[in-house]
Amino acid sequence: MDVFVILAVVIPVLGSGATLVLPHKRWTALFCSGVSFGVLCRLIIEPLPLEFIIRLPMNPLHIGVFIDGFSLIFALLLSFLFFLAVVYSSYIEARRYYSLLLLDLGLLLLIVFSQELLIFYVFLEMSTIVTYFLVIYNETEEAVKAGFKYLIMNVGGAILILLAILLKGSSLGALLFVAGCLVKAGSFPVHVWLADAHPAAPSAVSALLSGALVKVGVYSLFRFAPHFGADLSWLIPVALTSMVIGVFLALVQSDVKRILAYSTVSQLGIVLLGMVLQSDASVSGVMLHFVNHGLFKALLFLCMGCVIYATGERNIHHLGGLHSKMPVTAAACLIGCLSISGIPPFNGFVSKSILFHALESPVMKAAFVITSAGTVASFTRLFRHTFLGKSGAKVKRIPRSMRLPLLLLSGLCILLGFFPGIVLSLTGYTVECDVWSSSAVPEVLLTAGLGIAFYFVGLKTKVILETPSFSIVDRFFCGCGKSIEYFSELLDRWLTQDVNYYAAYMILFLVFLFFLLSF
Amino acid sequence: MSGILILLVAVPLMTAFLLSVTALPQKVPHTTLMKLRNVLSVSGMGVLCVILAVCAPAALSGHVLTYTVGGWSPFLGVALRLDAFSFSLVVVSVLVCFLALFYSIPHMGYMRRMGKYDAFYFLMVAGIVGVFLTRDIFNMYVFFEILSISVFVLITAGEKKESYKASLKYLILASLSSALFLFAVGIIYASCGSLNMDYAAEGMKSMVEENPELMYVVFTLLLVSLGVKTSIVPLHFWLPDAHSIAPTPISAILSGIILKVSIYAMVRLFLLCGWQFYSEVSPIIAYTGAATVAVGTLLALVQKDIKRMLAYSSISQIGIIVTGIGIGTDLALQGALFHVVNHALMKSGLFLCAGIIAGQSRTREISKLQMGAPGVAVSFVVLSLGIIGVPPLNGFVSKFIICYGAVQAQYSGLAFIILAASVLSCGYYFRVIQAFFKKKKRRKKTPMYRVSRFMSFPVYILAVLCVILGLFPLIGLQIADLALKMVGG
Amino acid sequence: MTWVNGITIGIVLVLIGFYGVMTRKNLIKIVLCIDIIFLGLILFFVSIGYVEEGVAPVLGEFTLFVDPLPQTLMLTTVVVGLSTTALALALIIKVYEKYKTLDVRELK
Amino acid sequence: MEMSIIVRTTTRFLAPLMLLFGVYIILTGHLNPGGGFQGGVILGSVLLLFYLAFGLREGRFSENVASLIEDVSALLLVVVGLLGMLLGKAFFSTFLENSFSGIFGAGVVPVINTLIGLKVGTAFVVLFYTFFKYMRREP
Repeated sequence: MDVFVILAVVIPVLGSGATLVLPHKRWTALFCSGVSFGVLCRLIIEPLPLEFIIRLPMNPLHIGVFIDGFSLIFALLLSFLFFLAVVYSSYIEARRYYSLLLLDLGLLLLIVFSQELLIFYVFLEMSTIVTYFLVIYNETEEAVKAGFKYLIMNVGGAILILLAILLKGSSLGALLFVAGCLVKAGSFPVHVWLADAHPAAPSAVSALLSGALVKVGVYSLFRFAPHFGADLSWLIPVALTSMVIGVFLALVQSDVKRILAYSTVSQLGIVLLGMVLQSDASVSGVMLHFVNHGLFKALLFLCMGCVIYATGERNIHHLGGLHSKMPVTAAACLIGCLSISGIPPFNGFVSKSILFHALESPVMKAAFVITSAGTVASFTRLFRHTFLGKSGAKVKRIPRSMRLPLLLLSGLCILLGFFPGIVLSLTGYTVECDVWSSSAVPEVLLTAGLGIAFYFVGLKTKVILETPSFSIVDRFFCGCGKSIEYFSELLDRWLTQDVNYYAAYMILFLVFLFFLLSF
Repeated sequence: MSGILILLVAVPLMTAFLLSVTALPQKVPHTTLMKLRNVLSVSGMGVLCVILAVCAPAALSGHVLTYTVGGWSPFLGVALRLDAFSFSLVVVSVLVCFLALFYSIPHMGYMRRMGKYDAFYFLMVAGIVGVFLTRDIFNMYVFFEILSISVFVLITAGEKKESYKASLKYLILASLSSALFLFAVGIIYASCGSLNMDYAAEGMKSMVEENPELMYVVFTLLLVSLGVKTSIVPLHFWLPDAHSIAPTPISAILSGIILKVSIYAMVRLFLLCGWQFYSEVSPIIAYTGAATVAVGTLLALVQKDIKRMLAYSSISQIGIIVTGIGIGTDLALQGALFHVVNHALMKSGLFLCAGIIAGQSRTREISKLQMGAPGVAVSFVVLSLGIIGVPPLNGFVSKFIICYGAVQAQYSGLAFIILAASVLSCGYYFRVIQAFFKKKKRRKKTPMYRVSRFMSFPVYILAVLCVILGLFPLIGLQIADLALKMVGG
Repeated sequence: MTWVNGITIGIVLVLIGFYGVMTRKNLIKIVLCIDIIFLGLILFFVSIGYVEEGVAPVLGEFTLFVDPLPQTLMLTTVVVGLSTTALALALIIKVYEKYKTLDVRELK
Repeated sequence: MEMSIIVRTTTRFLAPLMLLFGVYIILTGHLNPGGGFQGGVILGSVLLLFYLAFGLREGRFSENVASLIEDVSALLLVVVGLLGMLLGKAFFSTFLENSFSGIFGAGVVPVINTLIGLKVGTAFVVLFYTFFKYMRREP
């Protein structure tokens, strides 16, 4: 059965080469991602956990594959989302887009399956570089700038992880590893690249970015934190702040994709919180929310992609009244908004309530309530402004291949809403509290009401309309970039003198070394 | 069989003199002269490769080929020696010089006709191979001088205004450094009675016991003189001008190979004075190396000209190698030796790519570069990923080993500096790569001059080599390990 | 005055040469100082092989002879020093032709 | 711009003597002080003397010929070295030595000396030619 695993990984990588060469590139891309998804489904029946080693001929590193329930779910989510992305991006013609997409899929599957830290780091770094080239695919000025910021922060995060691997023994190693994963997961202090990368990337890529790639950081925390013996309790405040701040930032944004990006930051804060608590219920909630968030966030991004493709307009204030012109997209976006805000029949409700019951301290419960209320507010605002209201912009017809993924994803959201057990049965955790009967339903309605109240209060006090530029953190990172540049400019100017000084430096260095040595 | 060694040096010398003979008579119609010179230079290199192939099995299987020139006893005479360490470096340098020669056939057409550019090119190759082979310290000095003088001339082959200034600055600093080197050789000879490395080693060991002061003098002299040639931080001032203004194939060889020649000399001579003395002194080398990494990367951040940026980045990469040498443990040395080979391949490829791209977009400003031939752009991306240290490529393997050795030897601060520097290097390399992707309206339909096969195919070979060495690093690591035993590690 | 011999004078010459390179502003003077350094080195090297009452080991019978090896080495150093200086002067001519100045301060 | 008559006559008288002296230095290089390099320099200076005395016109001994001799002698030098190897001895080894004392006693050494002398002498000639060309170019 390890042949299937190798097959699932090798086909996308070969496919990425093939799409560069074969004439009809879209079909090969579809075929490869589809086959990879199919093979992974075949793996569901296999007894888990699966473990074996692949040895490369002349290479000291060997790839140790380890698959348990959680990594299998994540792999399934990844390949499914990539398949939908390939289906969705029919309007993109360039060959390199498809080959990069497939290569990224192969690398992510390898990340999910890898067991040792070094191999994990190797594939993590490679997927960062490949995603960089996907993010800057649009080649606009803004995309390139956002891509550069994405790259520097993610490579910095990866280097932190490498340092952690090197300093594995010491406590510093654990700290560095967690910091590296936080950068990759885009939690509060380092979420800056997330907010810029999403609007710049093509919509299919940004759907993947927030649906799957950002979760790699959280997954690596779950998988490799025990290796470092790190106690993650100090992560709770970080998770809480990123939950709350993420939602409030989402509330005030004007760019459609930026709203979704910041809501990803807050949702990941929730997942991080669940991960840190390590209790049985919270981990099962985390796994379920992992999959649900992947589905409805990708759904929302693809809807917004259709909106942008149709109207060519990104600012939320210029959109409006599209429900009549784009009924399918409107319905899908409605399902997505409802499920992300945790309304009963949809999948968001199940995982959020499990997580809510798993929380202990009142502070966490309060923060959770505020966050879900904020989410409800921001998504009612999103839906109301884009689809309801006066019908403004003219609409271009959306090709059928862009509408198909919307239907698939919304169907899945509803399905998982009713039968969450499908996902959890794989991981061996069970859904303890029977969600429907207990007190969950009234609580959710309460938070929904609170959220809508938030929205109208915000609307009245004009907070939501004009967007205060709240990017202190962003300025901090650009600031330290500029200061490094300024310092090296100074160094450069100071060091260019004429030959006499260079000879003098040589002799001074000689004398300095001699004295250093003899004492 | 060991007679072949001298051929390694004699063949480039003879091709150099043959080439300078053919450069003379103007009566022969010009095109046949050019063809003749091309054939001659390519065959000269070909013969060199054949010789290397012949003595490859012997060198790689671990035993040592020595050869005494002129039949004198090694105590007095000049001995040549080829072991795994020098063999791997000779192979890399001959390969890069061969590829740069291919690059220079179309690129430097006008320069080769009128001057003895080729003759000096082969003199340089003879100098490089000579330094790698000699066992005699003074002979190393002579080959260093042959190498430097031919490089001074080759830098000015571009006939540009700044090339004379850059070459003069390099000449002054290099001759100061060879004066110091000569001074150190003098002291070694005075105290040990012989110039051959093996006999000098015993002399040095006894000298370390009696008067360590003199030993410190010799060490500092050697470190400073070779420091200038490898451009360690306080002595690196000549490198940016020399490397960025020289014509592309020459700057590729300059930063790819000639920096490695002095690194090789540094390793040989420092390990000469005995392992005990070396471990006492090596922290200084490690910290200078770390300072070089830091300063090199910072300065590279602000460069506007792509070649100057590459020059500064080779300063920081040399800093990494020197740190590896300074750490001194077997693992770090092995990583450093492997990084020497990697950096030689990557940096020369990058310079050749930069030459093509700068030529096509008619500017050397980073922000105004345009992606000319897609193949060249892809190999530029692959090579710069290698330099940054992204996993699948060979740069990552050697950097990781050096950092791992650093952490093991309680130098974790150095590992931090090296990795922080690789993040910054990712910054300035991707500033160039993103310039390719920026949609720029071509000012006027400038005719993109056709990149002839000769210019782009060396770049592809180097990129493919880097990927192969990256995916299967054990090839390089075993040779580095073997080389370490040869050096007495 | 036993320590005033070839070696110390050679070292003093090298130091004078370095001082000259560090302080002179004219390019030609710098090249000349480099020559002084090389001369100092040659004196230092030759006087290393000096043996009291030694005779040059050329034809004829002799018992005590001066060590010939440094002298042969110095032949090459003379040639190297000469060629470096010739190249430096040629470059200086070109620099003057292009920059119209020999002062080091302009050639940053 | 020739020199005065006195200088011209003395050079006409001295030049062959200097040439002879240079050749002597080269040939007996292995017996008493001297050798290829020093002799070559003397040969080069003879030509310089001629130009200074008789003005800078290129005589029969033009630059191309000088540069050709220089390269050929360098080639021969390496070939002689390699010849030593072909006969089984080491590179540059003296393989012709025999019992004669004097010039021919040392086998290949005088041959090497003459080649070096030729190369250095013609190198100086080429050097002076380039300087004259440089001086004679219109500013």
